[in-house]
Amino acid sequence: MVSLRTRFLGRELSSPLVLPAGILGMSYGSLRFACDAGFGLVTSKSLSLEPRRGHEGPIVARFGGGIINSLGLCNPGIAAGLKEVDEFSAVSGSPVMVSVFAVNRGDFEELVRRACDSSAAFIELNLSCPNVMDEFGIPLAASKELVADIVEGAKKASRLPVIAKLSPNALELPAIARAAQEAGADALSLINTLGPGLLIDTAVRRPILAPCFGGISGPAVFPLALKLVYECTGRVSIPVIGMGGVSTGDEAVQMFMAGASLVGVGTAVWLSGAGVVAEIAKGIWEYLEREGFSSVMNLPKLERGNG
Amino acid sequence: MVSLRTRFLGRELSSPLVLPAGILGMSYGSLRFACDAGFGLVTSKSLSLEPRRGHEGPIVARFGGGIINSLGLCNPGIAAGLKEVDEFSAVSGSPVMVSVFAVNRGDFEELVRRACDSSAAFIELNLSCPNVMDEFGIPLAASKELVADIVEGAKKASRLPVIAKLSPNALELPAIARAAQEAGADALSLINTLGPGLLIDTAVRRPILAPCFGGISGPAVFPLALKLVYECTGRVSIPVIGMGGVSTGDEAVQMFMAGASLVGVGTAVWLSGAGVVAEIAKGIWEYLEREGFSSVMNLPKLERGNG
Amino acid sequence: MGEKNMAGGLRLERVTQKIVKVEAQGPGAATLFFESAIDVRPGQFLMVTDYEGGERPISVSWADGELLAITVKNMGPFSGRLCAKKPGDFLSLRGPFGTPFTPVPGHALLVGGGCGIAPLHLLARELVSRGGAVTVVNGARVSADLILGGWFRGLGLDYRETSEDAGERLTSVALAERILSKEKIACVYAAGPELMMDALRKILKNLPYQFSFERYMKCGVGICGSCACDPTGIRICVEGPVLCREQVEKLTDFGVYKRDATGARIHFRRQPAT
Amino acid sequence: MGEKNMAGGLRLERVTQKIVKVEAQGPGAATLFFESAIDVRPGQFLMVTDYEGGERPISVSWADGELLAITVKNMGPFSGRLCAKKPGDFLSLRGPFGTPFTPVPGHALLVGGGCGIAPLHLLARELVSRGGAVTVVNGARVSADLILGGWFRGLGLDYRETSEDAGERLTSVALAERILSKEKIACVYAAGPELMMDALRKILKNLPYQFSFERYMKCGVGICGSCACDPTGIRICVEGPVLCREQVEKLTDFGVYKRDATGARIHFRRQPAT
Repeated sequence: MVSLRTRFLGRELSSPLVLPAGILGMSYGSLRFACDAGFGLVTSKSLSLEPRRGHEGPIVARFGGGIINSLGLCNPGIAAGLKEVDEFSAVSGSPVMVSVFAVNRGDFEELVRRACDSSAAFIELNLSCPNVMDEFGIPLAASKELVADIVEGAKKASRLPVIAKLSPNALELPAIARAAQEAGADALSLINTLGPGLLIDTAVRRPILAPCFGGISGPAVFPLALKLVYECTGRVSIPVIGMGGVSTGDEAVQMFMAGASLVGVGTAVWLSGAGVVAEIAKGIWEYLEREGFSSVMNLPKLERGNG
Repeated sequence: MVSLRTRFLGRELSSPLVLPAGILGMSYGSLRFACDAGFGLVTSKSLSLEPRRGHEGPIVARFGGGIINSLGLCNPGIAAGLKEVDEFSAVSGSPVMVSVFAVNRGDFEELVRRACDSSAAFIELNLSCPNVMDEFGIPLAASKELVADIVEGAKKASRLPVIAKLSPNALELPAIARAAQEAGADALSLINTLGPGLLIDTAVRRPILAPCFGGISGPAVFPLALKLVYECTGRVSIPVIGMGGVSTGDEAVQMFMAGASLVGVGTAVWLSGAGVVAEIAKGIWEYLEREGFSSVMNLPKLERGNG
Repeated sequence: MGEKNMAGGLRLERVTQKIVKVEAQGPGAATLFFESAIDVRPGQFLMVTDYEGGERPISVSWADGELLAITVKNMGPFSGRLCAKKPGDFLSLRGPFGTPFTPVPGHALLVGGGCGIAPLHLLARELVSRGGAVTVVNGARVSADLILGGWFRGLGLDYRETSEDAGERLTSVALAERILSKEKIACVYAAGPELMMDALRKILKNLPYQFSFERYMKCGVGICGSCACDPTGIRICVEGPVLCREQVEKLTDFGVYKRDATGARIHFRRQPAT
Repeated sequence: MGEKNMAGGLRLERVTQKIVKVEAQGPGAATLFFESAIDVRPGQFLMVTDYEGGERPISVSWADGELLAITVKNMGPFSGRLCAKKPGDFLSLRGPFGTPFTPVPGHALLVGGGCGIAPLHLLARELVSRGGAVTVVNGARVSADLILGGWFRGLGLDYRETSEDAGERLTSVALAERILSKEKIACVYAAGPELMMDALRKILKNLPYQFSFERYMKCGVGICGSCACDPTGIRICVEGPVLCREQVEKLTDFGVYKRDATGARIHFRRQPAT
């Protein structure tokens, strides 16, 4: 019997598709919307200690390969954000991953402690948003030492599994992934948006995005994400949530073959509508059925050379 | 009078559009084909001391944002390659940029010396091909020191202007660009392909490309290329050839506004056919006409914040 | 940058173009015209920016296949700048986005509050062209803020204005109630402040209605989550802005709270201490 | 992964599918069938790989809207592996790419050498369906290498075979010359070794012709430059593989040299010392 049910860090999920942090996830209604769309695991917006309004618009722009965006980590703050999560959990059996965001170990620990008092099932450390570099410098995820330090602190503060979300903007990502595992991370999310990138409105000679740059996502980043998931899963033994441009069932299957345990779908919700989640799930199911596998957990992984 | 003629390192070009290294450029016929298609400056395949067959196929694959490719730097070697260039120059007044590729300073110097004995107008140092990492390790362009060392050697060996082609796969690209200028580079080419990336054929569970990974190009990389050109031109005073995913006149204009002096067009030749070169030229011309500029040299640059 | 939307009409990812005409609407509002053939259904909106800070959803008030217009009321820095624009100034538009009003046969009652009257003009034009009876209530606090009256009068329909200082001197909801008691209305279409629509729904008994919502939006395309309503997360930018009675009745936040840029709840009325 | 090509037909970026039938063609060649509705014009090719090393352009020999076939001659490791494939084995195909033959009214002479006969079968079917007279010359060095004879005989056209050990015992060019001296031919269509076509062109005087070229290809889509001909850089994968007389006459490398994977010139005949 083919089924999309799967297990992740001890929890049973109805689907291996994950709503990544930053897409919807701002309120209990939007968590429920994502759940109803077919995600098996939904992630909250990245929550910080204090509320953040994020950037003034325009904050999204399309291009031939997807979108660039710079929401600027808008969120209602950890207190109000966790209330939304608890309100969602009160009416849904679906697990929630709470994403948290800070710029130093102490604040990450504080956020993790507070998230552990909520109905969250998992905690994701957002170490890699490229859209607040002006504010905070190069993403934490570019430094092996910083990643290890923050993961270690978060693990000490947490009764829940901790997932580290890393950035594609580092030549040594596999080494950073390895460092995150050694520091105690229970899983990894790969990848956050790429870049950031720039688009210019030539009619007025201004950047289209008010914050000038925006993280790149959508079909554009799929081959890079797939390669990084493949490389990193060759270096770590903890599970990886693969994401980056997945828009079809076949691309999700590619992610599993590259080594991912779960697959995130974000930008496709814009480019193809919320129905894309069910479409991707159907595509995975049909592949399993056609090829004779009962679950994504049984899908064979791509062979590894001597790389 | 609107004109697409422009000047670059002391040479007059009939168009600011450049055929990048690796696209066509293998033979005198293909240089002429590119010239006839409307490029104002054509680049040879990256030439190495010895001939290279490159990788076995498949070496290209499409995805939603463009293509991945891994030709593997196939080329007939510097001797035969320069003969093709000379044969082209014998029938064309168009300048040729000879791209050369090696893995150490000594070989680069030797290649540069030999290219200086040809009809080449410019020499481009390919420091950044992502497709031969198995063979040669991380691209040279990821290291400020290596880039500076090789550029310095090439400049000493060269009577011709030297252009350094850099990789987008480095968080510190602007610093590397700066180092290339300080080492004497006359101009920069930004950017080589991204990644590399991976695509999997799920029917047989194999990578689509025989060499497994391939550099990412096409619309996918445009916003990243634009942002890197904008950032790097803020750090250097030498001219920059901007390339990466440009497929329309509007995107070419964006590249000029981001700071590029010339604009490369590569993958679009596949995705939209060779006619795309004339289309892009027409788009630039119409923009100049509509907005009242006589040349791309007069186009205003994007304002820079305090970044 | 044009592409086809699902209905096959032209949709613009982003077009930056010159304003060709500005019509002042009293002291505090303006209508800005563009040359544009984009296909907009009544109730749909554009995301609009002048690149000077902010991008906002604005309903289309006029679209005839040659000219397109948005009507903006000066409510703050962003809309204030827009109201001060001159012909030749650029605005950048993307859309149209969201769901349109769905015309229902029979006598239509349109109730607009403030700038909410703008999308109702496009709807009124369509309803009139379909030959149905149309009554329009245009309400504002003060008569100086009543806008687009001339456009409605030109349509040859039953047009009523009301404000505290002129016309029927009723709230638009009270005026609507009086009309409902006399006319056999098939469907009520409303756009305006959420509390006006909340009051309106309470007097509509079993009548079908379609309300157009205004909520804070960042992306306009259904991914940022800012405009998601509770409890089912219906997105005002995609499943809205026009919601029908069956959708509105499921909302638990309607007339109670909206959300600000952080996602925090902003209650429309002071909450009792808990 | 399907998309429309310029002619509106279905084009496949890449499809990996099972071989449904294998027809041995004598000892050294095989025809591999797939279930495929892709729209292929006679002369167009697919890029084919089994992911075991290499990807090559191969002309389509059969396409009826339900089945599609390629015919491969064992000439080395790659084509040898293909010839040994069994039903159920996978091949990955992309295309069709390149220019097709253009049918010209009047008596057609088709001249195929070796595996070049494969695309001419698809052309012959089309010419016959248009009702024109068709003469086919199928040549090979030895008769065991003559392939697809059964298919041609089934089309009810004037079919001739020749090899050093059977049939008319002439080269295909000599046989073509004999036919040309007797028949009024409107156009000659040829595919096969470049030296065969070079010899053929020398006997064609003012006759229109269309030749299908085989050159080393890496990408198949016009960017790698491997198959560009001198002096104008015409790309066999895009502007070819079928070139008409006017195009062929401009080539300076035709019958002189081709290029290998490095881009180096490989002369067809030994060059005089320089």
